[in-house]
Parts: sequence; C-alpha cells; structure tokens
Amino acid sequence: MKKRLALYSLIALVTCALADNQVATLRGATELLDNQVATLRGATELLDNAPAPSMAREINNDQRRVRDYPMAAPTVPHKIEGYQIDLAANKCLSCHNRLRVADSQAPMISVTHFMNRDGNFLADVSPNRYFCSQCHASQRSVKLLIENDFVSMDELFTKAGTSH
Amino acid sequence: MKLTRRDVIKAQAAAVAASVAGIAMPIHATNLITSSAENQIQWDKAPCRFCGTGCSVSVGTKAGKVVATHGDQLSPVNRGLNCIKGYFLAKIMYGRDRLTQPLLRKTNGVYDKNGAFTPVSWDEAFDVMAEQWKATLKAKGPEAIGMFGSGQWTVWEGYAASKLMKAGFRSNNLEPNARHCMASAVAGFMRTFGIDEPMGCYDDFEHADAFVLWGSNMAEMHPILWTRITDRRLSQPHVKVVVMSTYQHRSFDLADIPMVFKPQTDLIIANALANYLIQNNKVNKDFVAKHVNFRKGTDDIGYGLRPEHPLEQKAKNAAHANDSEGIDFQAYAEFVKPYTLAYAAQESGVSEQALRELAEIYADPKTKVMSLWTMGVNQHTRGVWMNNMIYNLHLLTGKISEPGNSPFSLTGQPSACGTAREVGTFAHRLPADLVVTNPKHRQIAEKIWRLPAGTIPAKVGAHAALQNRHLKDGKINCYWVQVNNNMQAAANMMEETYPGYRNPENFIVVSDAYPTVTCEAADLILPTAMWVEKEGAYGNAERRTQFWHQLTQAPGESRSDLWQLMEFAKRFTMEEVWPAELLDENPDYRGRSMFDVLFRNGNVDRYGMDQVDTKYANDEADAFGFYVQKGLFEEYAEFGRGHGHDLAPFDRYHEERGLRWPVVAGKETQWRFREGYDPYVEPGRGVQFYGKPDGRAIIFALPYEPPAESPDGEYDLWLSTGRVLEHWHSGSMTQRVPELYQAVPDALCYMHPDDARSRGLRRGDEITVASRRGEIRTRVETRGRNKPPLGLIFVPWFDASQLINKCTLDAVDPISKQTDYKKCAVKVAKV
Amino acid sequence: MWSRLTSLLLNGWRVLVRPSVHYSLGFLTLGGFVAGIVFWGGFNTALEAANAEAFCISCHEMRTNVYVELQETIHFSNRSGVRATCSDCHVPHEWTYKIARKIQASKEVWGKIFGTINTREKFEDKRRELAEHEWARFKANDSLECRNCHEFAAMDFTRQSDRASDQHSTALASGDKTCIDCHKGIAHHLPDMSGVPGWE
Amino acid sequence: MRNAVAIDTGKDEEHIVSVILHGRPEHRTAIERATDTALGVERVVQDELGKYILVISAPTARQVMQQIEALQAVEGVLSATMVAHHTEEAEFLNQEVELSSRLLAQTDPDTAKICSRSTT
Repeated sequence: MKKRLALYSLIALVTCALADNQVATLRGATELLDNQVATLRGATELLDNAPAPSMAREINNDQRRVRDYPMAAPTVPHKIEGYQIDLAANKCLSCHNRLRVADSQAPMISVTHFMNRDGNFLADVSPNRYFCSQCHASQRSVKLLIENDFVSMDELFTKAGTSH
Repeated sequence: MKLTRRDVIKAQAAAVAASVAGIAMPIHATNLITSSAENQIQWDKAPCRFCGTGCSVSVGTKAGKVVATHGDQLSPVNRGLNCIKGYFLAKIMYGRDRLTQPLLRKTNGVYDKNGAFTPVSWDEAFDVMAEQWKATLKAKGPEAIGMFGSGQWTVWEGYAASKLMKAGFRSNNLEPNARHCMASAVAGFMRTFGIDEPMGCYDDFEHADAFVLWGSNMAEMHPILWTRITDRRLSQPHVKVVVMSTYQHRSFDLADIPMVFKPQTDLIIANALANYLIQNNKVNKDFVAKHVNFRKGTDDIGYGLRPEHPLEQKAKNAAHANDSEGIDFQAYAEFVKPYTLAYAAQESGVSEQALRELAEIYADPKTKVMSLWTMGVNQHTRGVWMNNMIYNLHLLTGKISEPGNSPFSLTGQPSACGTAREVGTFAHRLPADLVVTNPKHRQIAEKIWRLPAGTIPAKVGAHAALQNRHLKDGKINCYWVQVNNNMQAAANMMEETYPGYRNPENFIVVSDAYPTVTCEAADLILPTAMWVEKEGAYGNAERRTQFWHQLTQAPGESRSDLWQLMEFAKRFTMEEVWPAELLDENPDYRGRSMFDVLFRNGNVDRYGMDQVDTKYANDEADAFGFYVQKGLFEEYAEFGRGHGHDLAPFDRYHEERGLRWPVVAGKETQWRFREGYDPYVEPGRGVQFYGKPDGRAIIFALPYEPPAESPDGEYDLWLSTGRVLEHWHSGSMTQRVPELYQAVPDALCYMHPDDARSRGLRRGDEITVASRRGEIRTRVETRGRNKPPLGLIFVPWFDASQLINKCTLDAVDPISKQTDYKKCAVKVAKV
Repeated sequence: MWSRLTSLLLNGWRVLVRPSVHYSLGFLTLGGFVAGIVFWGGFNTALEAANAEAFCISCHEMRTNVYVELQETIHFSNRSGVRATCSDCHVPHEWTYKIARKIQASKEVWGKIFGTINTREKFEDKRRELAEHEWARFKANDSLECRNCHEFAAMDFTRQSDRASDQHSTALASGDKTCIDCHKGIAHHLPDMSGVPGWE
Repeated sequence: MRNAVAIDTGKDEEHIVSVILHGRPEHRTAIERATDTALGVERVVQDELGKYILVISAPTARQVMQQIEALQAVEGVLSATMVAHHTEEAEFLNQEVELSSRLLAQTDPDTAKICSRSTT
C-alpha cells in the first residue's frame, strides 16, 4: 500500500482535527486516500503505529450533566479511580445511599434503584443495582474523535415549540 | 401553547409507561400531554444491538430519528435494566462519519487496487463487483469466492447470505465472525449432546445456589446477566460465586472463591474436579448409567496453524482431531486418576483449599450449580475439550437440564445463536444443525430451497482463519465482508489478514455503517443500514428469538445487508454461476437470474405487501415488492419445525418479547432434554439427550496439552486480549458515542506493578507491546480494573489506533477452528 | 503502661527460655532477633531498621496482601512523588507511643510465627479485626499519623474539590470528625464494612 | 448556592416518576379516588382492564416512594410499578421548552470543559 503519506503519521496525534477533515471528506464527494478512511485512527496507516495518547484525566468538577433523555444513566461528574465496590464494601453507596446523603450532601440514587426485579420496593438498594459502574462511568477530559449528531428530545421539542 | 421542561418530561415519562403497559395515549388524554402531535414520541421494542445477552430496549423515535432508549420493563431478560452501552444505544447511528455512498478505489476514473476511494453509484459498485465475481468464477470456480459475515447479521440476512453462497455461487467459503467467538462452544455441544445451544435458560439464575465462571468476565461482558447473579448472591446468603481467570478482573468483586490460574491449566483443574467426584464417590451413578456414554478423545491434535508450521509437523493427529473411541466408566476413572487436587494446585497456582471448595460445590447433591463461560474457554486451542470437560462435571453429577443446574455457554454477539448457529452460516453448516458433508442434509436443504439435487457442494469451505490464509495465498480472490471489522478482529494481522486483503490478485468488498480499519483495507466500501434502520431478528444465548420493526431511515444511500445480498443476486444468470451439467439436468433453471431462483422461488416471495404492517417502513419490501423478511423467515423455519428447532409463526415475534425455541404448540421451551419441560422428550424417559441416537450424552476423557506459544527468555510475557464494559467489540459503534468514548478513550496495557518496575516502567509510560509477528504502541496501567498476575499482560482490542491483533497468534482449536486470543508470548519496551 | 510493657516482655521471655524442640528454625532466628533487640544494645537502630519498608514486606503476609493493595493507591505513587511507607501511617513518631506500638507489633510477630494469617483466606478472615485495631488507634490519637503530613492549617480549600472543601471546612474544622472517619480504605482494601458507621 | 448544581441534596429538586398501576376493575372508584386525591399524583390514562398510567412528582425521592407505597396499599391495587424516573432542579423544570436547548448548552460541561489531549 502506498507509503507516500508517511509524513502524516508523524503528526498523527492531531487526530481530532484530522478526523474532522476526514469526516468532511467522507461526506463531500471527493477522493479518499488510504490513510483517510479509518477515521478512528486519524491519519495513521494500518501498518504504522501512532504514538499512544497520554492517559486522560478523569473530570472531577462535580457539575451534574444534563441528560439527553430522562432514562439515560447519568455519568459520574467526579473521580472514581480506585473506588472499591465488592462483597466487602461499596464506596459509591457510602455517599449516595439514601441513609448517607444527609451527611455526604451527595445526590441520592434514583428511587428506581430500590425496586427489585419483581417490581417490589426494598428498604435498601436492590441487589441487582449493586455494581454502580455497570451503568455509571466517570468521564475523561479528551476531545471527541468523532462528533455525534444525535438530536436530543429537548432540541426537537424546541424546534416543535418554535414551529407554532 | 407554552410548554415548560417539566411538561415535556412528564409527558415523556407517561408516554414511556404507556408504551410499556401497552395502553394507547390519546393525544388529549390529559393536560400533561402536549396538544401538538409533533411533540409525540413513538415507542417500540427492539433487542439491544450489542452483546449476546439479548436485552430488550424501548426505542423512542420522533421525526425519523431515534431520540431515546431505555430498558424494556416487559422483557424477562432485563426487566427494564440496561448496561451503560444500552443506555446510550440511541446514539450509535449518529456518528458524524456514517458512510452514505459506495466508495470504490479508482485511478483516472477506473477501478484500481491502489487507487483512491471515490464515491460511485450503487449501479457502478455492483457492476464492478459482479465483473470481478464473474471473472473469478470463470477462471477458478466457486472456491475462489468467499464471504465473511457475522453474528450481527439479522436472521434473514444470514439466511439470504447462506443461500447466495452455498446454493447460488455454490461455494461453502461462508463464515461468520462468530467463528472467533463460540465455534468451540458449538463443537462442544455437538460432541457431547449432538445438538447445538444451551439446554438451560436465564431462569437458571434465579434458581442456582452456586455460580462458577470458567473463563468469563460477565461483570463487564454480560452486565445485565451479572445483575441477575448479583441479585441472587446478595439476597441469598448461602449462594456462592466462583470466578476463575488467568488475571483478576471486575467479576472478582463478587467472588467468594477467586481463582487466578496459569494459562491453559484450566484443563488440569477440570480433570481434577472430575477425579475428585469419582474418588469421593460423588458420582450420580443412576444418572450416569441411564443417560451417559464414555469416550476417549484423540490427543496430540496440533494448533490449526499452517501445515508447514513445526507444531503441525509434530502433531500426530492433526488430521483427525475430532475422533474418539468408546470407553467405559472405569477407563474414564483411570484416565483422570493422575489429576489430583494437589497436582492441579501445583500446576495451576491455585490453592488446594480453593480447588476443594469448588469441587464440593459440584459434589454436593443439594447444591444447584450453574457453570458459565465465554471467551476464556472458547478462545482456547483446546476450547472444545474445555467445553466437553465442563459438561463432564454436570453429567457425572446429573446436574443438568433442570432449574438451577445448568452448564451455560454464553455468547458475545446479539445473534451468534440466532443467525450464525441456527441459520448455519459456517463453512460446514446448513440451517438447524444440518451439515454440508451429509448428503441427506444437503437433500433436505435443496428440497426446501426448491433447487435441483447436487446444487450444494459437499466440501467444507474455508474457516475464518483459513480464509485469511487463502486470501494471502491467492486461493480466494473475491471476498465480501459484512457487519464485522475483521482487519481489527482477526489474529495475526501483520502476517495474514493485511497481506490477504491487500493481495493484488484479490477484490475485497466491505459493507459497513462506519469507515472501519477493514474498510480502509478494502477495494469497495458499501454504506450499510444498521439496527432499527431495517426490520430485523436476533437470537440470544438462551435460544430466545426477538424481532424488531424498521423505525428510522438509513442516511444517504445506505442499504441493509439484506438488500445488498438480494440486489447483487440480480446481476447473475444461472449460466454464469452454475456448471453446465447441473443446468443440463435441470434445463428449466436456464436463462433465469440468480435472484429469481433463490428469492422468487415461491417461498420467499409468498407474502405480499398487504402483509407488511403499514405502521412501519420496510425498505426491503418496498424494493423487492413482497414481504422479504417474512418469506425468508418462514422458509428458514421449515428446516427446524418438527426437528427440535421449532420457531413460532413470523407475526407472533413482533408481539412477544421473544420466545425460546423449540416453540411447540405455541409454547416456548425453558429446559431441554428433561421430561415435563421439553416436549421432545419421550414420555417415561425422564431425561433424553435426543441429539444423540441413543439419547445419551457423552463424557469425554481428554488430557492436558500445552498452549501453542508460551513466554520464553525473549518474549517473556503472556498476552491476553479481550473487551471492556464501555465498548463493544472493535468499538466502531461505541467509540462514536461521546459518553462511552470519554469513559474509556484508549486501550491500555494492564500490567502487574512489579512487572512494570522490573522493566523500569511506571504507570502511564508509553511502551511497545511486541510479539514475533507485530507490535503496537500503548501505555502502562498498573492500577486499572484488570489486575494481571506477574508474567501476564491484558490489552483490550476495541481501539482502532492500537491494533493488538498485530501481535496475536492465529493458532486455532483444531476441532472448532476458533482462534486463541488469550495466550501468546510478547515483550514490552519503553518507547 | 510500663507494667503492660514489662508483663509483655516477661511473657515473651518465658516463651523464649522454653526448650526449643517444638519450634522451627525460622522461629528461633526470628525469636533470637527479637530477643536481641530487646535485651542487648542497638535498641533505637533496630527499631529504625524495623521501620524500613523492606523490613515490613520481608514477610509475605505483608508483601502479598496489604503491600500489593498499597501499590494501587495515591499513597504509594502520586503527582509529586511524596510517598507514605508502612511506618508513616502505622508507627507513631513520638517515642513512647512508638515503643507501645512496637510492643503491640511483637504480637504480630507471634502471629507471623504461628501462621494465623499465612494464607490469603486466613488474612481475609482477620482483615476486619486488623482494620478495626488501626481505625481505633487513629480515632484515639485524632489521626495523628495522617496529620503528620496532612496538616489541617496547611490545607488550601480553594484547591480542593467542592465536596472535599465542604467537608473539611465543616466537620473536620469543628473537630466533629477526624480523618479516619471518612478516609477508610484509602491505602488498603476495605474489610466487610457491614455495620461500620458511615457504611450503612 | 455555590454548589447548587454540584451537590444539591434535593432542597429545590423535583422528582418525576411515571407508574403503571394495575388494579381490579371492580375497585376502580376506590382506586381513582386514591389517585386523584394523592398529593402530586396525576392520572394520565387508563384502560378498561384496570391499568393506569400515573405521573408522580415530589420534592424528594422519599416522598415519591411513600406515594407509591401508599397506592400499593389501596384495596384492589394489584401492583404499582415505576417505569421512568427523572430528577432535576425545579428552576430548570420551570424553564419554557423554547429555551431548553440553550439551557443544555449552559449546563453541559462536555461542550466547554473538555481540554484536548496532550501530544507527547
């Protein structure tokens, strides 16, 4: 395969910017070179290896994020590295549990989490919700490789709203 | 009227509940519901796009877009829950770089293997493609044609592909990427039970007293099933969870008995447990006497590498790896006798006490035990053996085919069972467990397909790893890849996959929704509709078949795989694909198009447009003028009905949250092989493994054999690869969802802190991971969710920028042909 | 406290003077080592030697359990490279406390000798008890060993997350809570926390 | 109110939950009296089989649960199952929807706070 664009791989780490161009190219009806197809790889050719990006930091700003739709699992707005969630202890619940929020000032977990598989209320978190990280992840400060054009209900309603 | 955010959210919440309860929401029901119809969101059910669990999700669409998804309350699988990937399903179709038009490599306006990708029309794409296919068929015949599909194909897409390849082009070079995923499970089922797929079902989770993970990180790979195990473990104090792996991962957080064993010694542990049961008189003699035969499997079977490889030269029985000979219980007992707990402890590095506790779980007749496994067992050069050996334990104790007693093989893809296995899109298979090597089976297929005898070739086609070798060797020249990313997923990319795709003799077509690394290595890229952009059906790991309607339109000129397969068939006349002698015997097929012969055969085109639900779009029906999906499904269902694979009538699946086959007299089957649950068991038999002529399952005597490659002085570390919770497979969908990408943006090399220190490395250092075959650049993680023991590293494969399969070895299980992605030798060095 | 000390030394002596036929060589050497530091000079030097991380992890109970866990935490490696070793948190810096702790430690030496935690399983069984000893000690001395490095007066709340500054400026400032009340399990895995205040 | 968004315990929060209530048709009057008199409970729609869709809003999750438990206790009620749950500061909920997309932009850190990765 042509190597004439090897130069690209030297600056491959500017993947984000490049990705955007590539997306543009993919959409606009122009030619795509070998190293411009796999957008997630930036400009790095398949046989080459781009430098590995440095390990991104967890966002720790405590700013609760507005969700795109009510049932989407909220992401965690603080560091959770090293949090212990196992048979012995659950670090998340030590702040977010119903009995703990008064002290911890943390938002309480959703009431849906107190309802078990059979739809009955429990005094405490339903066991099937015990491993928080299966649905809730912290976010790292990285620029998106590929933008997502998902349109949230709110935006649609806004359009709808303005339309009458 | 003025709306507040509160009104909107209340309206949404109400609409969701109404959709779940199946109550119509009259627009003016209450002041809650906003008066204008354009504020309504339409809710429908669909199975999740990702793993083999088969969760059902409620999909909210509005103005032709998916605007929300959430767990489906009515689904018995997930009861309203989703994992983090499922919660963001709504976004997988909206990555900005969706492919919207065919792209062909061209120079100066004509196709050129080394040209630049240029947008072309579907007509031009198919013209060039058909030209290549016809030239190759003429020059080399059908065996030079190949196709690589997926367990992500819908049922009818896989079925159409099977007809196109095996009957149309008369080539058995058809494989699903499921070969990488559960081929060892299939071979295990066929060898032990003579019929594929688990006898139990997910209801076992609520009945078992113990769960034994034999090589599966369910906490990350099957999160919703893990919630059911967690539920059971935390609400029933007597319940025990055993987690076995070659490194510590998230599933260990729930483990009462954690076990990190040396790679490949799971074979020794399994035999030691069997020996323990025998030595301590814990064998269910009555069950064994009534329902079990014993056989000794062939050993020294090699590693499925190229024949010239020293390991294959050395292997005595590589040619007949699947053979076995009948023995009796005594002989089996003698065979496993050397495998004591002490020996197993010494070889595996697991404490004897832990092994004894595990053995007691199987031994205690009162403990209902569910064994679970995925890639740790299946991606194993002795994966079929491991499957057999786990069944051995359940058969010795009679703990099988009843609530809670269940050896359960999990799958990784949404329709690995429904499409790859049940439809039989493997190089050796036909629908409903039929095989191409059996003349009777070929007859059945030819009859149902309304094709002349002798249409389907008897020779087994090339399996996944062999297809890549054939591409490299120029034996396969026309290759069509659909719904998978095999350049990233296949082992030994540098020596086999890449050279194969870029071989100047070959023409590679890749159909995908996104521009993957496989697309980049292709010659023609076809933009493809995904998930709810088409009507579909998936089959999950518990034999549950689930349907969904088309809910949105695919972007640009994207078309579904089904449309592509059927439309491409129109480009061929039978004279161009069938040999003269076949046509001489069956002259009435002359002059007809392959599309007419395969898809206008009186079956597939049986249901007209009047059958299509007018509430939903159906692009394929519109394109071909009949209810394609229903016709294909009903023809396909003929294979299994009355033969233990019964499927319900097409329309019912649109109503149900899935049904578990066999569906007999309208009733699904939860536990197979046991009287009272399974209608196929003859009255009075109690238990009947009817996959085998005498109704008896087989316990196999199988030894330990070493892995294909182990660490040495230079390449001093084990490499295990796998997935992470937040990304699914090669990440082509999840890496484009902001929340998932920002949760886990890049692959990392998980390593023991002492291994890092002894190499002068620290957390975050950039390193190369290199094997004899290739290398990648990544970063050291010593604190992450995976905690490998000394001497082993773990690198996930979702990251398109860190193609870890440049390093892996394409050694396969010689019986199942499934690659071992968990064991090869690498070294790491600071960059 | 001196009486407690002497009685302990006496018990120790009684064991040591018994005929050694039942005891392993390992015990004799270790016992000899202990006797050595107790009865003949080099007292402080020996104590300091015994403070070194190398000494702590020279026995596998520490190395394979708590030390492995420590390595995952910020107290082992972090941005500025200031790192706590075992003794920073587990040995008081002030002399009399130190002696007392050392005497206590001699009990752990018996534990070592008689193998009460010599397997992972046994260690896990004892984890809660061992943790509670340390929590109690920290609680009793107002988290002295934490404060040796983390001085309240030196904390810049503006450089802490909202959550942290809120808690530190209230509960900690008022003396209502001490470090260990909230910061359990920061250097080693937590034991079964059922019933522990704050973990209901 | 420095931490209003960050660590609000729900002082000015609002919880919105939708519930499927299944009751015996013969008890419909009692059930509907209960739902219509309960604080913060709105009856959206029902069918002849005794299935009701309710929306409950309350300042705390505790109150939501109490409401549902109370409804479950009503004679003739077979089950009351929560479907969707949403919680947010009341001030946002009061915003007119026409403003909502700008509202998103203001409160969504992903747009602003993401710094680009280093290029070592």
